[in-house]
Amino acid sequence: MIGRLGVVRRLGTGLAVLWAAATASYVALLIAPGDTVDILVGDGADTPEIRAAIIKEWGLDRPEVVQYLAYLWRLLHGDLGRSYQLQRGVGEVLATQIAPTAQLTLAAAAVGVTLAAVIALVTAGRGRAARGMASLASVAELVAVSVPPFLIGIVLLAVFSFTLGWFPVSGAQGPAALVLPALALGLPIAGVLGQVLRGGLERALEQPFAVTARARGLTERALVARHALRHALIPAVTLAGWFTGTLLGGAVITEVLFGRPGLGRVAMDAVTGRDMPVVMAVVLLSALVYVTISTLLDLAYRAIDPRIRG
Amino acid sequence: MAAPRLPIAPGLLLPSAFLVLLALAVAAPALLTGADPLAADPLSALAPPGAEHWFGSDHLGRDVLSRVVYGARHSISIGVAATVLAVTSGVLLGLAAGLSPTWLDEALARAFDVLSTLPELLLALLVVAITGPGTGNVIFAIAVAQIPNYARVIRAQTFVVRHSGYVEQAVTFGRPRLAITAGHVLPNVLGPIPVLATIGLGQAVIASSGLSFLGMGPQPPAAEWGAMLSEARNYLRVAWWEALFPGLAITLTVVCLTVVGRRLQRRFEGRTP
Amino acid sequence: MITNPGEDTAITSPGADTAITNSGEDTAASPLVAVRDLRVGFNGTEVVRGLSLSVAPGECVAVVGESGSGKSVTARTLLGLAGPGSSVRASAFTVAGRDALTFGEREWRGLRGRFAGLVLQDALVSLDPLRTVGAEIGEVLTAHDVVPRRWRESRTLELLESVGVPEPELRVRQHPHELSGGLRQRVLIASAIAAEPELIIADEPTTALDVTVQAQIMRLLAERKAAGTALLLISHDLAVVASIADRILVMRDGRVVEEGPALDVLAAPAHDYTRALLAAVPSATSRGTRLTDGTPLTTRLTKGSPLTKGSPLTDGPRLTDGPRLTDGPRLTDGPRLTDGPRLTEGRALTEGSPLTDGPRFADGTPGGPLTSSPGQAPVLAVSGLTRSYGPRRVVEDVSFVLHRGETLGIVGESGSGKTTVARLALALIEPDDGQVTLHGEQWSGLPERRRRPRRPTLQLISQNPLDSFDPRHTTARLIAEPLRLPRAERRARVLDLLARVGLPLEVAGRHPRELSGGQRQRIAIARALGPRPDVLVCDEPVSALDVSIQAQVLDLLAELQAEYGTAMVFISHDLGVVHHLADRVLVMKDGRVVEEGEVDEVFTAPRHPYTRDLVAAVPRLPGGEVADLPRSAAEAQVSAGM
Amino acid sequence: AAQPEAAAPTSLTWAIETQPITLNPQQWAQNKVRLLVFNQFDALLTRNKDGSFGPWLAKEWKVSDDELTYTLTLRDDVTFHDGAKFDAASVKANLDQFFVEGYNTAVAGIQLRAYQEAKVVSPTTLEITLKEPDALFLDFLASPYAGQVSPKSLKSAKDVKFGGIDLVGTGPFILDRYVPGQEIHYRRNPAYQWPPAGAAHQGPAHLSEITYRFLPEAAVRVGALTSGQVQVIEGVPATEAGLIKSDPGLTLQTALNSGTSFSYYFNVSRAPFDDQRVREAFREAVDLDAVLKAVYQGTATRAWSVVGKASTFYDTSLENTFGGDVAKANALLDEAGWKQRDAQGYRVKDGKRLSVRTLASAAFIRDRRDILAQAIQAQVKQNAGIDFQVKIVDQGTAQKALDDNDYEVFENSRGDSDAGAALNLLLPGKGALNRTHFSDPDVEKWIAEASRTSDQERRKELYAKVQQVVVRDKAIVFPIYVPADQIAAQKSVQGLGFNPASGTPAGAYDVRIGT
Ligand SMILES: Nc1ncnc2c1ncn2[C@@H]1O[C@H](COP(=O)(O)OP(=O)(O)OP(=O)(O)O)[C@@H](O)[C@H]1O
Ligand SMILES: Nc1ncnc2c1ncn2[C@@H]1O[C@H](COP(=O)(O)OP(=O)(O)OP(=O)(O)O)[C@@H](O)[C@H]1O
Ligand SMILES: [Mg+2]
Ligand SMILES: [Mg+2]
Repeated sequence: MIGRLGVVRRLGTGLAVLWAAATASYVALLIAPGDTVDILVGDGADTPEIRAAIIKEWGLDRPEVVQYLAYLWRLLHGDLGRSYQLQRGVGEVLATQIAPTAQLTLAAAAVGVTLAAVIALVTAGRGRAARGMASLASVAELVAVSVPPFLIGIVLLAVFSFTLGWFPVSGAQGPAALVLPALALGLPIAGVLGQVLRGGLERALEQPFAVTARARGLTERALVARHALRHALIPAVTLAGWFTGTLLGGAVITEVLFGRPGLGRVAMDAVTGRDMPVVMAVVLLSALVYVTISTLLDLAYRAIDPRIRG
Repeated sequence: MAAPRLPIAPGLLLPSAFLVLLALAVAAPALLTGADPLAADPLSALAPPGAEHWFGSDHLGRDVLSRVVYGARHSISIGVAATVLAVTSGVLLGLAAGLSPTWLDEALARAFDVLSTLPELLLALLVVAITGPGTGNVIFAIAVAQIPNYARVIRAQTFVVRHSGYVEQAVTFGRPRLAITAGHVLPNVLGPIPVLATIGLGQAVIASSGLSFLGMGPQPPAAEWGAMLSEARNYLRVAWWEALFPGLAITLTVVCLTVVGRRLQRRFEGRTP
Repeated sequence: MITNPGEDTAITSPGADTAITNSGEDTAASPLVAVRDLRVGFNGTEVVRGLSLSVAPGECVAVVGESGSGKSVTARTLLGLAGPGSSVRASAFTVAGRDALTFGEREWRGLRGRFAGLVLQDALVSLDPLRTVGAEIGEVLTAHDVVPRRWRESRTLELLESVGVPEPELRVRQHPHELSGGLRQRVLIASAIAAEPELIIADEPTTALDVTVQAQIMRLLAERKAAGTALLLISHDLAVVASIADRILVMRDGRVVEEGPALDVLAAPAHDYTRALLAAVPSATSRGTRLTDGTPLTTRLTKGSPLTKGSPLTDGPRLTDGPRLTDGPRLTDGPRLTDGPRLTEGRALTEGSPLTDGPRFADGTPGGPLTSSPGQAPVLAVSGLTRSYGPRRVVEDVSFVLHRGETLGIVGESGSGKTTVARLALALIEPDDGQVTLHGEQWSGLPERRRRPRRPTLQLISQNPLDSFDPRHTTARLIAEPLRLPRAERRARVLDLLARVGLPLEVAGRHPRELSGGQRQRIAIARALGPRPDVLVCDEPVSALDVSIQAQVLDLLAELQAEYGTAMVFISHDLGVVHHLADRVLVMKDGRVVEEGEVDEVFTAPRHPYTRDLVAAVPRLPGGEVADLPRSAAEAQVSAGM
Repeated sequence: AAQPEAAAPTSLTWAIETQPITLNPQQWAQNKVRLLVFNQFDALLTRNKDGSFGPWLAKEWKVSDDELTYTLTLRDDVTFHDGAKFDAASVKANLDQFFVEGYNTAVAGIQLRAYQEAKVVSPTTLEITLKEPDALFLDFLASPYAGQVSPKSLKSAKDVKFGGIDLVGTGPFILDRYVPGQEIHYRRNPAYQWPPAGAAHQGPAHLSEITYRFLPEAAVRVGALTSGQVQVIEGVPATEAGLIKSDPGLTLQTALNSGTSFSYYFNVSRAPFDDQRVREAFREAVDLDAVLKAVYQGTATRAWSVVGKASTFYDTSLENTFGGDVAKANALLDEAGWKQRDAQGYRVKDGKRLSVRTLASAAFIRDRRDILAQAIQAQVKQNAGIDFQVKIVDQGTAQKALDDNDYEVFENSRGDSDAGAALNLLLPGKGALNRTHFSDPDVEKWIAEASRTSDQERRKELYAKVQQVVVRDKAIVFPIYVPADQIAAQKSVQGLGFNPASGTPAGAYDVRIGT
């Protein structure tokens, strides 16, 4: 649907963004206080000999530019380097953590989208009942957006796991363990998405084309399904980039809170531990996700809205 | 013609009242509570809400009410400072991009992209990791993460205004470029900012509480809502009040800011037909 | 906001009852739709207030009236679509012979599309932009199970063909944005007639369309009528409905003020308001007269008197709402109209013979247009202008000259490059080729810095005044912007300008969005006049306005031009307006000037086929020759296009 | 006592706080995951509670008189999980592995700094030569570092430094599955016949499999236990201890850790702690009992010395010698010249506020030490007008502040099974962890001697002198509490216990379910 030139252009900017993200994080960590050697040496082994050995082992005696170029070179070969702290290759570390995070974020996205869609569809319309529910829903949405996500998590845990014992407290085994974290992460999304969708539906239902469709004898439900929904999806789709950010960022908190494995945890640990190779890999990964999502977004946008297909 | 406008709409009354209270807590917390938020009394730790401690006491025997009240100053000033920083930088960058030649605009737009490739929280985390925890750094981190939001809007708005009828008209009056930029473009691109900033302020409060939760917020013993919540989660079973009140404070603040922000937005949108 | 109801009631009351009985007598069958004393309100404000109406099978009823008179609301109410927050009352309301007052949503739904098709006013946005044309039409067929599923597609193609959409196979798969306005309107009509309803309600089906397209659509509706479908046609333009309507209802403020067989209403309007409506339409015959009261500009000037009592429009309040009304008198009774000399000069320009028979290429410029006064240097001269956007030539080899006090009209269909020419002339964009000179000096192709000091000479009034105002500024500040005067003088000048365009002083502190469309355009005019320009470029200054307000603005422009001797480039797609105002006219098509000349000549004896089409497409009221008709209340020939 | 082999397969889930960063015992660095190491690996010796050593994979050991030659006699019935035979050559391979470049620079440079070479005398006899006497060498042989790894897998493992299922030992359990961030799973080694001396039973382990789940949030761990999702947890927060104790279905055990107590070390190279009066005043200003009671709900054990109470070297004479005397604190400060107070009530001298800072790396905060710091902060402010600033920072910043000597208080506790190993790092002027910048020739002499001699009585004497100087005489350290480990479990789980040497939870070898 995008011309070939468009694809090349997109790939080009995507790569540029990736490179810039990698470089920016490299520079950022370079100017950060503290010395890489300190992190590698660890507690209680700080003797000059050990320092020297470690500097040599990690090639930290080379000029920064050389290290940076070497880093890029390795990246080009798909080698993400070795974690300073985890005694393993970064690629391997991430590989094991992607699945749980993907599970969590996808489940949360599903929760968010489903809840939002159901609420929006049920409350969009003209009847008095619908209007009553709409105001109720908008209050619920507002609260869902305004409660810090970790508070939602804490409350969910306290109620459904500690007290009622319906769901396991944590871990990544089985679908039951996914319910609470996915809810904690998905509720704020449902809040925002619900507002956007409902606003979109309401706006679409006021448009002249909606009146025209009604004048053709369409039922309200058919009107929503065939006309309004797609219009409401357009602003929702533009928010998808934001959702990705929220999901990935929220994954950090959710994973820490629920004791789930995943990239968020790894990122958090790497950042606090200044585990540079892991941090950079996480940055790259999330840049990659962003670039991918925004490309998909473009396609979705085009699929929904014929006007921008040119 | 128009009905006399109430100074404040009924649906706005409660949120506004709360925000006023909040402003009071920020400006003069001592008016709202007599207790010292930092005074620890280990012997009366984890006392439930009662006559002595209206909101109970925390794990170090500090008065939760006074910590929540004094916490407003921290949490809100972090939010406000971050928002002000983000808005100022965002407006300047967005305006610069919108007015620049295409190549520079493109470069700036990509820079915003790079900044947004990292989820807000992760970016803030990274910034804090580099600069270290602490109030100033949290402000900086949240601001950096929010800059692209504002910059993008301003950039788009600048495009619109730049090609608008009134700017063109100003050209036909023979007004210099700088005068047009200062007199028409800048004031008009700022239109959506109050709304965005109000809602952004709420989001900044949430973001800062998230960072505090992860142990990257202001330093102890500072009363800060997110940090209070983070500590309180360990005492959830024995002292629900320690988590409830700061949690409520954050939520109410964000709800009220959002309600007011939306109202502003409706005003703003209603104004420009 | 709504004026003197007592007066109106007196006029409407006889019509209201007879409307229904009349139609009962005229036709054998019972009416398809009949409503008596319809009242529709929104949140407590009544916008339709006691309207009665009926449509018999096969009949075409037209409802005309100014903007906001409640036409669209009425139309929607007839299908139970008055909208959220509405309250509908009527003493009798039958649709398809059933009592509509008892209808629930389900009953209405059965009738919509099937019994009556509705073509909404906003043609360009009444099709779902996200769905294909085929889906939109197919929807009606599905909703009412009109044809079996397998025939649906062929039926859709048939329908498109029947409304004159070329290449229906291609069009079904296209989306609305890929269609021109005319095609969209056809598709909309196709979807309205898909279920073969007995009644079509068409709300302003031709507004926003070019004259030529407008004529095609009217032909299409006439065909439908000939095929036996009843039509309820809504318009603000009497001329548009004249050719097709059996009966006309004139609406104002939610009531029918006059009703009767089309010819009677047009030929002998009984109500002042109808007469005013007819008079306000600019045309060849209205040249040199005030549209608002029909008096010649000169007469009014020499007399210098306020509006004459009893003349149709003096009690303007009915014509326009509140604020606009009060400024009417100010416009005319000020002392500024007394300095006659300039005015007579203006008259001379429009009536004098040099215009019509002067040598066309007197200045020797090859291809250059005629000059009215060879001795005088042109104020603005444009030669060989060419401009492309991307690969598209939008303007090609356009030349003209403009002299002091002269008005040059530019007409042409949408997209023909009129605005681009205006922007080139203003040097807001640079031509790819050709040049513009102002007062004989180079104007295009200079650095903006060099142009700035001379900019006040050349001012613009744009189509959408609101868009040309900084939304944050007050009227006073807007008018002051182009003035290069010390602060104290500036204030005085702003007040003077406000007075000149007939606006009350209190407007100075308001924001333009708090003003009516007519007031806004006056402010735009005041602002453009501020720097005392020699040339005024007006890009469709009245096309967004109602006929009656348009009339006021056109009068104002004519007066001010006469007073200041400003030269004017006047762009419009409305031939009537151009004919009314301009001395000479350029006809543009696809970026080129296809014909030019003295305005009467071009419009009465067009030479280029395109101009001929254009002139022929202008809807006309039935009646005699243009020239012979007295400019009276009984004026019967009006040409207009909108 | 030998147990008859349980017929039914039994499995157990145990929630632990910390996830291992490596599964290779030779890379081990986290005391919190010591409990995992000896499931999969066996060390050469085992260390008893009294500090003495017992046999494990080495049946006997002999130290030459010059304390330079260690002769180990090994069991001959031991096989690795991969079927390879355990013998002297494999022990030598394990020792030499530390000197592979880039493998474990720290252990090679510290624990094995005296190591010269190992000689295979016979398949069951190994002779190790040291360059100089090292009292801690036996401790090394009993430490996780001495967990024996199959030399074959050292060569073949995909990622040696990390370990994993392809790096095998001889332990009672075989590593089955490791899901990072989630869990680690072992199954029983049916051939196991070589438990350490002091084990509760012989033969293979009772449990047929065991899963450790990583649950870093304390509340979550407890919730998982009380809701029956796991049978055992370690690391029970003080707030939850009461809850568990009151639950008839649950048991709670606690053990003090070996090594040093959690203490604040004063940086004597900078004002104001270059003045002993200020150091003492700081200690006196804190009502530590009240603080510990508030923060740990009475579950913490107050420390009186830098050496932990669980260590054999602990000097009991220091008990009740300092702390809690507010009047004294204020008198000392007045005397030291910190007489004025500023608007906030802090003491001031020459216009400078009496401020001291501690830096804690966020990554290493545990046991609510941040909250403890806040309680102490409140105390020294209220009681003595000292401005104690607690900075929780990232590791880089913390390290930088330490390198720049830009701090006044250094907080630390170490879990070494031999407290002497910790003192070696903390107290000598050149110690790798000497953050006090305190340097005393006597102390250094005593510590050096104690490191050389393997005479435990002599060492005890020497370390007592050291403790008296640094705690009582010079007041360079403010001992706060003795770190402890807790195990909470369902009643049905038996045989849970602590490693006698470290005080951390023991492995799962003796654990069984049922009566
Ligand atoms: N949904 C609505 N809610 C409130 N007021 C409305 C609504 N629809 C129409 N109105 C008001 O009713 C009045 C009549 O509107 P209507 O659209 O019928 O005018 P019209 O005669 O069709 O005018 P135009 O020629 O501009 O289309 C106007 O004042 C309009 O503002
Ligand atoms: N900035 C631009 N970029 C690209 N194309 C343009 C631009 N401005 C105008 N055009 C194109 O040039 C053509 C002529 O436009 P112009 O606005 O001059 O037409 P117009 O005669 O004023 O039409 P209308 O009656 O609709 O105002 C149109 O097809 C338009 O799409
Ligand atoms: Mg209408
Ligand atoms: Mg135009």
